[in-house]
Amino acid sequence: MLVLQATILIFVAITATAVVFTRQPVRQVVGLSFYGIILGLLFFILQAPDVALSQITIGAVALPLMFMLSLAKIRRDAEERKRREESEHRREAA
Amino acid sequence: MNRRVRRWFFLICACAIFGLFVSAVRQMPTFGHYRGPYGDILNRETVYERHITDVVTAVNFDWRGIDTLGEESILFLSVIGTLVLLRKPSSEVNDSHDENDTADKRKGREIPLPSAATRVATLGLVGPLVVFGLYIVAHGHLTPGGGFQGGVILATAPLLVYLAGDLKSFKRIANHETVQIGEALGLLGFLILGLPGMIRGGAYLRNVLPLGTSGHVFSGGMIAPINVCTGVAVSAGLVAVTYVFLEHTLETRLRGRR
Amino acid sequence: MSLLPYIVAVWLFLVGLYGIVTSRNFIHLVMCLAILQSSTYVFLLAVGYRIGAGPPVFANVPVGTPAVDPVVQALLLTDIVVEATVVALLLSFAVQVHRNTATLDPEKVVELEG
Amino acid sequence: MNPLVPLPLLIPLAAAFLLGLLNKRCPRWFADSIAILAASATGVVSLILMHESALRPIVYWYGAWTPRSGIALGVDFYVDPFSAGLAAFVCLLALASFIFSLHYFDSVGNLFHVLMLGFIAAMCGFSLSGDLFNLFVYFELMSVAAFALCGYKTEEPSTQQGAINFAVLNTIGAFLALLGLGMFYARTGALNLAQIGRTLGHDSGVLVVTSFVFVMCGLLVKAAAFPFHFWLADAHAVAPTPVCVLFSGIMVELGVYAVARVYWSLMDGALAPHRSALTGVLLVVGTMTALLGACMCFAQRHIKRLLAFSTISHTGLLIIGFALLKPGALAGAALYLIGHGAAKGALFLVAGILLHRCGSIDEAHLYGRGRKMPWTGAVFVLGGFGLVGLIPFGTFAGEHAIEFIAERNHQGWLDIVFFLAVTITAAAVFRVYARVFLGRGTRLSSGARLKTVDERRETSGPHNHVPAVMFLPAFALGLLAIAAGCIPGETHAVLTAACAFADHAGYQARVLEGAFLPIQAVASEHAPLLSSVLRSLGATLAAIALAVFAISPAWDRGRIYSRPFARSMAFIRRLHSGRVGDYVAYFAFGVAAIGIALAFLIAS
Repeated sequence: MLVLQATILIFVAITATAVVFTRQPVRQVVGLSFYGIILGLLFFILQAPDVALSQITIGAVALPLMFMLSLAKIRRDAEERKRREESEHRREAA
Repeated sequence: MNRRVRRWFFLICACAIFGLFVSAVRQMPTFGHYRGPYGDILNRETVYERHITDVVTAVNFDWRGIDTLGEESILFLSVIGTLVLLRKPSSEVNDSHDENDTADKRKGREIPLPSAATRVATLGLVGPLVVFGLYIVAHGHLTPGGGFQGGVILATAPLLVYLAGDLKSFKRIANHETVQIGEALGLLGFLILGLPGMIRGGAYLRNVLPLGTSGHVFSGGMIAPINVCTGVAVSAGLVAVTYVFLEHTLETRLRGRR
Repeated sequence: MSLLPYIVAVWLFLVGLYGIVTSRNFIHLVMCLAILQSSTYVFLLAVGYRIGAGPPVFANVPVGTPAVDPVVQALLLTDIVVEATVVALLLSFAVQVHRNTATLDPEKVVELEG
Repeated sequence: MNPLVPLPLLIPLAAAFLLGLLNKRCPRWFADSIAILAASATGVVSLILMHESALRPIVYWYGAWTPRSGIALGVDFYVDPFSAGLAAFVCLLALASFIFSLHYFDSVGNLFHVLMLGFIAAMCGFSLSGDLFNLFVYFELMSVAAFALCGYKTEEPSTQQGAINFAVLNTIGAFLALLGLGMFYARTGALNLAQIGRTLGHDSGVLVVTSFVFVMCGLLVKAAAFPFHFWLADAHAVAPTPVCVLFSGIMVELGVYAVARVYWSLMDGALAPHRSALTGVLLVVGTMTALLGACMCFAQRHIKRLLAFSTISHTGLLIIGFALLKPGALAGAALYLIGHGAAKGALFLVAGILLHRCGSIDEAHLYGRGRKMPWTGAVFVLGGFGLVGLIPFGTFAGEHAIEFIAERNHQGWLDIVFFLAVTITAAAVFRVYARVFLGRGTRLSSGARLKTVDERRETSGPHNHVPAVMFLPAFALGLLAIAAGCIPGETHAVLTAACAFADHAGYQARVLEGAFLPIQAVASEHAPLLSSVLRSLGATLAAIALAVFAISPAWDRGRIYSRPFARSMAFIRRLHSGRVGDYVAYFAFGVAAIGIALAFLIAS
């Protein structure tokens, strides 16, 4: 049991470090989701089923979802900006 | 500070914090030997006092119920905050619609509907998911789970509708107005449920309902109704947040479809 | 082993902090903040843990069975919701920053100085 | 149990939920009246509670879970004149800013009111709570509301930057405090302040000290103490003016209050033999905050940013008042808090009026444009006198008490810190007054713009006059800043309350056993008033002189001869880089430095 806990704890630390050092947001979100699941697992093993349940629903699903949505929003924003600039260019040229 | 200086400056400070922390935790009870009185007393008393078998739920909604009211208010305010922050800037409210429309059409940006199989599968999941969420909410005082967790699960149901491509239904379920009413009602319900205890001469959030037999669904007095209110508030809150982030996409997609 | 959970907790805190200090992207920064917050989860749960004890749920076991501390778990539920809300708010700031300045780099968005 | 106690939390929350429910379905006037009504009702309840708790503090257990054999099972609210008085002051400032903002915020329905009401509830709960985790919950509630309010004006890039700096720093602080809370819980198995204090006893091991340092640093982030203060000016510079009144007037000060509450309720037993160590560390923090804030304040020309730095400086003085760890100084700090909060509120409201009338908040752009608003200018000057601590003001009474205690404890050098901080900050205000409202002195070249926020008007409608709803709250706050210092019998009452506040054993007995130990009031020694009066007049004259010098041509010429001064100023300004990464690095430095210094001093 203790060995299992220790393994998962170390795994949590490694995953967290990996998430921090991933500089590419989309990949990082995937990592965060994975991290959420591992944390949930740790909570199960530490006899906290309530917390594990909410960690998995929030940490592994809701949070990454929010990140994805805002990344999508930002991408769309960038596209729109580009399009606006292009049309301005065209107007200037004309 | 330039970035390199900043990094090294931080690393030195971080080492100091690490050292301080480690020297402190060496004086803590060793891991796995919890000894404090608080948790043990609650573990012993909850079933007798409150006829509730899940102590964590009891702590959240009864012993320390006021914390949960505060926490639900945090959720509420943050949803309101997100609505305020992501509101359309006044300059974009009127103009640029037509332009976007034509631009979208020109580029052929209409997003195809998901395949029929996906739609059936996702929509088919909605029913069981809602049932599961309701179960988790309603059995919060008996088994692990409760208002939060069930609420979050319920909140994913509209998203499945969205994923299935049924945008109009999603918009109907999840638009600001409905959701915000749900959230505010859930919270008002919570706040009001605390009042009878006060009127009866006790204190705010004191139990006034019969406790029932422990292990039954109708037990634990006020905890079950408060749990339901929390479930409503949490699910509405999360739907609201996702909707705010999705709103713009949703509108473009709905317009593209026309 | 007896110190490992605590060390992991402070590691999560510091690594999250490091990520924030060095971040070049607001979304990345918010994720580091989420990691930082999870340090408190690990720490609090480790504080309330008891070897060989079950969860604080007495549905199928009699009262008096050794159980871990329910209080920290209740605190954690609050904590997790707080994390989600703070992240939502910060993400909306990030989205706004991008809308206004077309960049997500904290080093480039410098309007307030001196 | 006294049914009034939970009301300061519940009334604003209920009003917030109600307005959230109605949102756009109710007209603006309805939301305004609900908000004003809720704030006044909460204020009245808090005042009643303050009155009732003057003789014996009230303890309220939620869910009627009174402690059993000295072990707290639930969460309590602890009402003493300090906590209830702070709640009342929150409501007062909120009322002023609600009235002021009647013309504001047309764009988003009533959500602004919802956020403000939630903010008020959080601050009331924060001042009343007697449970460490409950304190954290209100800390977060306060933060979330504050972040959203701060980022309210979404169309300016600087807004998001200020709000992000604010949110990231405060969230990190909160979670550091939560780690500290976890360590306390591991050590004592309790979350109630009184019970933690009792269980700790006289243990001053490194665990207890570190836990306290973590909790304290978390709260000091809110209190904007050096080196955690960087977010404050950014947040204030971008937040809407009515919100700034609450930020500067009370939210920041609540951070200091919470440190004081945590220290006296749970650490006083453990640290009693090591008080001088804590005093030393906190005096350094307070002094640095006060002087740095003052220097930065004088260097600003964005008026709201200038006022924000002056808040930092005055919070430093509050920290000094607490750091002496004496009831007398605590009483002084309480008076100072009220006096400063009111004066600063008035100043911010005047800044809001300037923004409304002239559409700018930059000292250079506003040159002479306030000449048609003599009354508004008068309120501004009144606020300046409040900052410098001229004799009838609340700040004077507070400063007088703190300095008296400081001298008795052989910390006479604090006089100089006080003198410098209040003189420089007030001089900055007078300088702005002279340029903007009198149109005197040199013009700032608007070409050499500092990179700072370009404020847009926050209001719509005609801008050719100052509406009464904007002027009256500012005027009232200005009067309050005076009144706070001259209520008869006030000093004695505050001193008694401070003695009760600082009664470690009495607090525990009251909370855990419901017993009431008579307060051992310190006989209020009559401090030599004359020297304080002279000092306050001297500081005022010095501030005016400095302001006159600053707007004279000699100032510009003098710059050439003061290279080292200018260089160090430039260095300090560069520290406030607006980059969140830098701020977080300073935060880590602060935690490490305070922690190691305290642990080292206590161990040796």
